[in-house]
Amino acid sequence: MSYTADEMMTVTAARALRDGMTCFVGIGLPSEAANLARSTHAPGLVLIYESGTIGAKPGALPLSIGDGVLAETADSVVSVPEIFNYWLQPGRIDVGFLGAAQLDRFGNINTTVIGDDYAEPRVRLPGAGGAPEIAAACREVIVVIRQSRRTFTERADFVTSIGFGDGPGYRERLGLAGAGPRRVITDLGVLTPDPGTCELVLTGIYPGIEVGQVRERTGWDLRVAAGLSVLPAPSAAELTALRALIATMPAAKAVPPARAAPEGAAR
Amino acid sequence: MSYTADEMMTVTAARALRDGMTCFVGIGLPSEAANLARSTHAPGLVLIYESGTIGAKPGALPLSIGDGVLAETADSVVSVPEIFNYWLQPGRIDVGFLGAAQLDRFGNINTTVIGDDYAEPRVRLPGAGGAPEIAAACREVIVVIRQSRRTFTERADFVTSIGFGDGPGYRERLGLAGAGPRRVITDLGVLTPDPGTCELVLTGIYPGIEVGQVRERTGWDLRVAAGLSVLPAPSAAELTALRALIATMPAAKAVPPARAAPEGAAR
Amino acid sequence: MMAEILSLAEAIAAAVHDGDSVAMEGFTHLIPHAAGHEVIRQGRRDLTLIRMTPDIVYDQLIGAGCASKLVFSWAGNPGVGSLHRFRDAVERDWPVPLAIEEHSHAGMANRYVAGASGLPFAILRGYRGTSLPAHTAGVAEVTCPFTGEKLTAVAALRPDVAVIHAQRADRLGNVQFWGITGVQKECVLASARSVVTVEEIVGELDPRPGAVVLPSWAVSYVAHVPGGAHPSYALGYSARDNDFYLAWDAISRDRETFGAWLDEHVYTSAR
Amino acid sequence: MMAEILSLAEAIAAAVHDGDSVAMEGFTHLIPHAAGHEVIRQGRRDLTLIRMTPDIVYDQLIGAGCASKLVFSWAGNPGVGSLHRFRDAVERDWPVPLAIEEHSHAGMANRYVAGASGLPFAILRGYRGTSLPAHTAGVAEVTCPFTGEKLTAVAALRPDVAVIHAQRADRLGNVQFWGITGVQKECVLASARSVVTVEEIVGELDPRPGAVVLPSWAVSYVAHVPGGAHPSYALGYSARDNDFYLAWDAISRDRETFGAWLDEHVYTSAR
Repeated sequence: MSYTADEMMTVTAARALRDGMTCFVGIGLPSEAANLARSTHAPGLVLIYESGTIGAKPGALPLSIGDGVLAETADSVVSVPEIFNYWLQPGRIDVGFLGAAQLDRFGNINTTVIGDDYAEPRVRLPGAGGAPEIAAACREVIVVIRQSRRTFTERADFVTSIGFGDGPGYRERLGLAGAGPRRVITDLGVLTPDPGTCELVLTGIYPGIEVGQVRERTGWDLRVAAGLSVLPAPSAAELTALRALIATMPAAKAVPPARAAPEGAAR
Repeated sequence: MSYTADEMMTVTAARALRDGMTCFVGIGLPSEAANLARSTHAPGLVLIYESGTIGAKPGALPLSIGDGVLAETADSVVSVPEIFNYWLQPGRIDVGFLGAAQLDRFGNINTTVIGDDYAEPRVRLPGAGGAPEIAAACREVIVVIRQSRRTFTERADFVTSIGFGDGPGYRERLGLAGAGPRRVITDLGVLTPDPGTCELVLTGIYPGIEVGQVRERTGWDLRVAAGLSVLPAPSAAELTALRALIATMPAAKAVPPARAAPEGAAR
Repeated sequence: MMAEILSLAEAIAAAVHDGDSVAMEGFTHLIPHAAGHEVIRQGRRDLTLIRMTPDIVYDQLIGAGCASKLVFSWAGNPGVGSLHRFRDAVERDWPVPLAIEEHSHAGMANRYVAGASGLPFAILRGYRGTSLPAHTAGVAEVTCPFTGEKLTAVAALRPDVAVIHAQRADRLGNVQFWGITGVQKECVLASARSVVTVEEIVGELDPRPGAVVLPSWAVSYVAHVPGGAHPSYALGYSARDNDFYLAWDAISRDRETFGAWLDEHVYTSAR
Repeated sequence: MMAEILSLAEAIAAAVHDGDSVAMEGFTHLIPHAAGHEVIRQGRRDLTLIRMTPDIVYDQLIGAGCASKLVFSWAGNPGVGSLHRFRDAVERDWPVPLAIEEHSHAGMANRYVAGASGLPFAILRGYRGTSLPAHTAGVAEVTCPFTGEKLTAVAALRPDVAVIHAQRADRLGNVQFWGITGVQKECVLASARSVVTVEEIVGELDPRPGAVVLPSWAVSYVAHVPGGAHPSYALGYSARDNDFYLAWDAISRDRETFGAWLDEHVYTSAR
């Protein structure tokens, strides 16, 4: 069964989630992956959206983090201050799922502005949303992002959400509870931080993708792990489930910008 | 129609409340007075209890601030943190109704310990409850207390809830929002703070009570206002309404301690 | 002081004046679009607009030239893309320059909580390590007096006016809303004045699961505006008009198309 | 990690150990009396008992010698009078000395909020001008970094164990309670472990107005204990036994009467 790069990316992201985990979900690719996991190998996955819905079980993919289906299917709906203060901040959530407009070699995320001058940005992005605190507090963070020299930059123009800062010890010095971006899942493969340097290293690659292509679409001199693994292609079951999910979503897919900026923030 | 000193006190306290006011109510005498006002001249009085019930309309007098009738008749029931943080603290509430075990000449309230040594108290009282913040934040405070040399002391052994501290400017220096105890209603009469000195002065006296009796039951050299007024006796309607209310209450009245310590705090 | 029940035009005229700071909240659900359109019709200028998630209604207010400043934490068309009027104002000062003050959601939510609590600031674990504090006023570091830990303080939000949409009010002006209730209670309690548009006004507010009730004495003005959240929704009354959110991308991309839409759908359609 | 559904004895044995700090909450409504009696039966000692409103159940735990410290904001028999076992311990060290740490309700509520929020402290306008700070640890002054205003900081509460009573749980261990919900959500979220006794365990928790739901993964142990709040009440299941509160005054006044009551009603009545 043939598949697209986006499908491979979403399936790989879904596989990263285990049953029974609690997952703070942003809209866009993260929501697709989390709902795919819930509809396949992780039926007990607890989905938490920043709109205050805890344990949402959407049958259809929501277009926004505040769709009615999330409230109607949730175990509990709490206020927005409560979801951030009582549920996210103390580090109760296993996984935070983020997108990014720019990601640097230390996993720092930019969803605010492109360009060096904040006052005169080349591109004005949506901004932070819930991402900074998700990146700080979740036990681990998974970033889902399409890979290119534009998105994978040596330095982020603006650090909206902290990854590993400038390297080892940075998160610890700030007293951040979570372990940070343990996995970056792209349309080419998977990067994970080097235990020693915290630099993102290519550890997994998709079938049919060459390391050269990945290097070409990375804005820094990408290191490749010794034991680079080729990740399994999506199964027919996974693809069927994913396509069924996408089909439930409003015409969003038809609109190009749908896959652009908003993934940048946590919704 | 004959009446008791307690009835005169409660009726006088009820008269201090105007229709449409918001009132933060402690249990005991304050609750009796507030509910009397609601059942007579102030049907639109908004009763707020620290249990989180906003706009409670109890048909029967509650024995505790958490009786089911309060939740079932309230416009809204909120959490205990919310009632203190969102509703009391910002100074939204017109009147705070407090009792006291000890009250000093500057209207400072003690409901914690009797005796000079906190570690070895002569009498251990219930403590603060919601009183300190009610005394600080309500637009004005009304204290209802039986008057004696034991309860009206030159200095409070322990300041649980602040009145006027050591006199003029004290509340302002602490940045307290509310105006403090504008009225102290006892079983003998009514005291109000001197605008200049903040000292509690006898401004109203009940029919048949002599100033000498009031002085005798005051632990400091009590000043009497030039224009001392004799307050009107309870009307038949007020007494009938009050007795009907008391009759709805559990056997509490039968138990002497019922009228003791707990009035000390805001429940 | 009970809430006054007025027409939408009367309520907005009474509450919103040039130069005010105005917070319209509603987290995807219950967004007060009709009230926003009334502000545009009344030609308000120089507003400081506050909102966690400025989306279509703020894109419209900004494009109509009502705002000189935006305080926010996420500005986009959820699930669709950019806010073109917002970007045109920030990137090209059209129709007027727009100053921005941006925070994180947690920061904004806690700023409303501080305002609702009568506190000058709130503390949270946030912003640390990010570029936000360097560009945003009202963010500072505080030290825990007990543990010595460093935390972030954010300044309280105290808008002049809160504007929200709710499912119901009773004739006394008590307000009730349910579903995703967002930050609206904090927004109203933090603001000096408030306008609440409602789907219906009923004799009695029977209890609803998950409902927030704002007592009449905590609200300034209530206006009966059925469908006042469209294209957002009111759970139990309407569904989110996802097609409109998708269509807005094209409408708002171009200044002329936007102007035409405004003429047809806002200026000429008094409620 | 989902909650485990156990018997009351198993749940208390798993959660509560000698020397623990234990917070039993329930603001007049839903007070976990049965769980408190099980702690007495299991002979726990040296507990730091935490509760905003220690009333009868804490009078019993203190009189039975389970506690070496009490953290509280109002200790009395609501509407009735003093707690005689509490006073005997404070005034005469019987049966064991009882250290006390007292706060205001607002202070205690905010200490739970800080604990539930993963913050080391909370700020409020309180305590100022009172004698409390001079005698109470965990109260300090903080200055607003924006306005220079002085406010009060209180240290977070992080109990080892939270114990509450709720109306219902489902078979997965999700917990639901309504009516006066007090500070129980904050208490459970602030604590390392939690025990929730419930009136009934149902197949599905249908939504209820005013209900708080604690998801199973935020709770440690659930035990089915119908009537577990008596003489307190569970709205919709039982009424407050005001006569017992009144009767407790006489029972608890005298050490022997109290001992006899404990033998008859707690030690000999295992659940």
